[in-house]
Amino acid sequence: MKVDDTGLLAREPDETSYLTAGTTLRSWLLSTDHKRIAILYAASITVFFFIGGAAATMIRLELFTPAGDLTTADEYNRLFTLHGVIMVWFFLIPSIPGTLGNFLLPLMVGAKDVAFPRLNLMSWYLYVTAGLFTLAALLLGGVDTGWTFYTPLSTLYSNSYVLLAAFGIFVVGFSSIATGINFIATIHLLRTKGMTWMRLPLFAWAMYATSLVMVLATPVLAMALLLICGERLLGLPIFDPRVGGDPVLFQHIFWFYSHPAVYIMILPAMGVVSEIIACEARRRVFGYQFMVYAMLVIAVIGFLVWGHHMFVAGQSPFASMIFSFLSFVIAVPSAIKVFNWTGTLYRGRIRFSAPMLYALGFVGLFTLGGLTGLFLASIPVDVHLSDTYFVVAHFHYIMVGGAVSAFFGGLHFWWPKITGRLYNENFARSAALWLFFGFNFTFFPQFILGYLGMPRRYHEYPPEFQVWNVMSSTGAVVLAVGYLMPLFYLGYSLLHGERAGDNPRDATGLEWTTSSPPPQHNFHEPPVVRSEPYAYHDWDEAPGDADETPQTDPA
Amino acid sequence: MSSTPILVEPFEEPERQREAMVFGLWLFLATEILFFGGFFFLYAVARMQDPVGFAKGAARANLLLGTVNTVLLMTSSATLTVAERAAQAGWMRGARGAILATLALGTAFLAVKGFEYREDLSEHLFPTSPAFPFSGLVGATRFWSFYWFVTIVHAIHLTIGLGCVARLLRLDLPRRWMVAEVTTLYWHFVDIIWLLLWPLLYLVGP
Amino acid sequence: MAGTSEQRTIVLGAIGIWAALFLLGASSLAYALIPGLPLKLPAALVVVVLQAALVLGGFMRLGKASALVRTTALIGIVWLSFLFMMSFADLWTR
Amino acid sequence: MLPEASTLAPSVDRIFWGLVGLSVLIMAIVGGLVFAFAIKYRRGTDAYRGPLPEWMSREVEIGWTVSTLFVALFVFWWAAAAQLPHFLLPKDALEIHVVAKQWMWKVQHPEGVREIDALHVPVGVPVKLEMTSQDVIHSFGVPAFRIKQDVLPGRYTTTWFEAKEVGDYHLFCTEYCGTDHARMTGTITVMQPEAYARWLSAQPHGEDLAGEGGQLYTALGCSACHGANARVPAPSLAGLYGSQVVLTDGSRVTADEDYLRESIERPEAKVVAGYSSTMPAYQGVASEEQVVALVAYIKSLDDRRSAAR
Repeated sequence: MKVDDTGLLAREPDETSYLTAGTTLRSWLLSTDHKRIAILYAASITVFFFIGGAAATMIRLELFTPAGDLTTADEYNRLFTLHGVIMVWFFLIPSIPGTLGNFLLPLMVGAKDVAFPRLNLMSWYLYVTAGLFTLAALLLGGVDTGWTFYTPLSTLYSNSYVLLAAFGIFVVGFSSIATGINFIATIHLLRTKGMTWMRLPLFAWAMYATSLVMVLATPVLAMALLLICGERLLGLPIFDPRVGGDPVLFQHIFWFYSHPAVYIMILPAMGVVSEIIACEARRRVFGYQFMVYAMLVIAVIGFLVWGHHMFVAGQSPFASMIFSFLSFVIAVPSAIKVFNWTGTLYRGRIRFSAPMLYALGFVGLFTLGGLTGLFLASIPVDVHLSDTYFVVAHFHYIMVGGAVSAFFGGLHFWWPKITGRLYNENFARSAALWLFFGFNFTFFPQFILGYLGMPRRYHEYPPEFQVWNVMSSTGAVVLAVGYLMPLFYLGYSLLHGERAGDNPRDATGLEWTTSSPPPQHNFHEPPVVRSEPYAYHDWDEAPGDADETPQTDPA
Repeated sequence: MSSTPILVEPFEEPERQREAMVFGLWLFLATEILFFGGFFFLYAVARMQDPVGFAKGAARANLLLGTVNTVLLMTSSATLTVAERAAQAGWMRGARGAILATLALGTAFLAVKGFEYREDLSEHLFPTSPAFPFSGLVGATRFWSFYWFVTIVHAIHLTIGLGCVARLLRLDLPRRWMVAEVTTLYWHFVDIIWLLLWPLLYLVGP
Repeated sequence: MAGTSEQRTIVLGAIGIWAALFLLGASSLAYALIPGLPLKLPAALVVVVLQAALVLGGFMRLGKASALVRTTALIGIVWLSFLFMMSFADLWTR
Repeated sequence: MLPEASTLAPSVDRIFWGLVGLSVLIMAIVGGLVFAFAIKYRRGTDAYRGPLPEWMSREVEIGWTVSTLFVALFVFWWAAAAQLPHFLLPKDALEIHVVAKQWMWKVQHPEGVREIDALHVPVGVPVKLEMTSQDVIHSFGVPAFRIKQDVLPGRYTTTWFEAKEVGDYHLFCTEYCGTDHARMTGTITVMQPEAYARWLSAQPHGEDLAGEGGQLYTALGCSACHGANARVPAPSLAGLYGSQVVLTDGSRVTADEDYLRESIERPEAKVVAGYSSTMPAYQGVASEEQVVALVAYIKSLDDRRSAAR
């Protein structure tokens, strides 16, 4: 213990903190410590986020004017394919599970590590290998099929590096599966004494639901992509319409994965937001059990709604009706979650910290994203809107406004735990507000564009759409600047930030009972859980006193 | 009795570790079911579209070699089961012998498959071959696409399985028989897939 | 060291299951090769299901596994049925 | 604002704006509550903060679950009910054939007039589009009509509209189809029926579609076997369209456009009971447009026979 220059009592990083337990490159690259793997993931997804973001910026710059003057059609097609592929598989899907999930899940359930630490390391290597394949495809000249790889464009007509990219995604799928298996096994078998299912933090539940989807959806994508590889590499005509192949079948197996994949992105975000809101509002999560069941229901029904991507694809009206119906049904658990987050604020003692701003932003943006989902679940409206900018805006509200906001919120929330240092709260709050503003500025006009009929994936467009495109592109510049801001103040915090205490947020979870940053083996003694996850009880303590019961204490 | 099993981080008791390994492997097998399931789905649709063409194509598949392979794989599953149970019971001579037998049978499967491929190719039974006997025939062409695709994917699975089984020989089996147990599970799964492929590729009648 | 009786149980058990698998396979082959019999594909698939059950129960000891493991084994099949059901809901009504 | 230029458009817009209203309402509720709570319960206020009674969270929870379920099912019913009539294709519609290719729309009127990246239609007449693609998936989307339908290779897809207002409207390819996807656009020109008739007669007329098919029928050698005097055993095509055909394996199919097309391109796929598969495959021999014409001719055989009766 020593008094640092701020005059506060702060602990030097533990001798055996996971950060100091070895400083060689080898000790990082061959570490099986879930916390180090989380850091490896964090570094690599950041790289991919900025690659994908650069592509997005180029796309929006091109769309400032109706003519295709900044890029050629081919370059534009390669840019949006790159943006989609990178953002979906190399950023969004591994983002929260790979970083926060890996770091926090074992801590939250009171385990020393995930169930299969070496598999966990392998998952990162698979991710990196896959990333290299995909980047190779990019450097050699790109891929122009869109992230959906629809046949027969991808198999017979595209003259680009489809094989490399498809193989890259095939490999990254295994990384996802490995993470999923690890998390499910960890939650089932490594919960510490007293950590019953109904005492699991919602983030752990979110990881459980996400992992289910990862494990059960990804292999079908793997098969779809492998068939594309087989068709391109060996010429086996599997989807070839000339021998009776049905392009709609590819869409079925593609969306069997790719719709649940949306839930791989949003369920972890829901978990993060639940943690942040409960802690920052100093309030027990409203309807904890409903929150749990809602996530599980989303994970299961999420598998039965993929056909709403195919209302105009030549699917039978009967199937469209069923898929439409189930898509409306899945809106219910999502709505339950939104209401419960709102309800959690009731009678709280709310701190407007940066993570809380991200979380509240998430609630608004996710709600709008979800509501616009109802438009796309209604067949007649979807026929008009599908493949227009309305769809683009809708899924960006879910994936950027939802998943990315939550990722940033979670990153800030657990930053003191992960790095052992505090960041500048004012900078962080400004960045959160800036991003919220920039996001809406970018994507709200796209709803209007979509209703007016502007198709997506157009690098040229009729001039009457220009007003809204200029708005959206201007917003994108604001957003791009916003995403650079955390790099600076978080980078500064990493090197010069004030030391954080063990539990700077006065939170209840097991992860906060360890030192910051946590020791290599997480807990010196296996912790024993004696109470529910969100025992914040503001009313029986005078302000200023501890108003939370850690999970290790009896309620 | 067998000696104390080796514990791997983060486990503290052997029973828990074994449960986790078996559970983890079954989770993986669930993904494999869905992986091959995607294939079987496409196969089912294609076959329903043109059952006659499928049968025409399948008539040229080498039933003898396919059946020999089925028996080889079935037998290898039995020998690997012996190996696993012997390891668990501490009967190391038996375990080693059975593992070697499994390796021999698995390799024989791949060798037979190789012969079969050579024969298929010499008969131009590859959809892109210029002399493909069924060119223009929808069902038969798709049958042969599926045949090549799935047998190659299965052979890759089997090769990985051979690697895993071979690794058992280098392990301290009396203390790590759990590894043998999960390896066996994977091997049996690859066997079941073949048991399903055999009628779908070789016994296709009109 | 394990006694010989235990060794014999191990080997004989495996041989027993192997023999059952072999006989099932042979019956499948015979049924497929005899011309004129109806429902060849369903018959072959029934045999495969029986064989798979033998491998799962006898070799993989699914029957003795924990409820968790048995559920996991089932879940793959259930999710696969989602793919088949929903896709065929489209294909059969086009 | 986007014109409502088809009979379908108002019903789509009704649901669209209804959903906008619902969204505004829910956003107002959620946003309003978040703001109100954020202000009232911010740190430092002396608002009451006691525990919630157990029953409260349960009742509230069940309440909003049931009410959102009700709203969701209501919207489903509303949208589905509006869609059902559009699933039924109108009888006696003007039938236009569309062949899509990278990156062009080829359109053919029943009278044989062809257009590229343009479609002229009369106002107030239901128009049915029979579409297929020569290469990849495209999509025929007309925002002003609120219609959109993917155009698939190897299959026919159909959609229809009835234009309500004279004018020029955008036609977009709305399924990404490769390099010049953004240039695969066209114009739908809606005209008064008289103007349409004048326009039609001013166009260079080919043979009408069925007539063109009739010439191909001889030129490609179809008549040599399927003709009335052919000596090779081949099924007669008169009255085939729309009938039930029994195949060699005993199953029955309806002889629709897809069947006719498949049987021209890949005759061995579905062989009529009692015949052997001796017909050569026309895939790659007959172009997509020629197949369209042949199918039109075979369909017309049906018409002529029933007219003769």
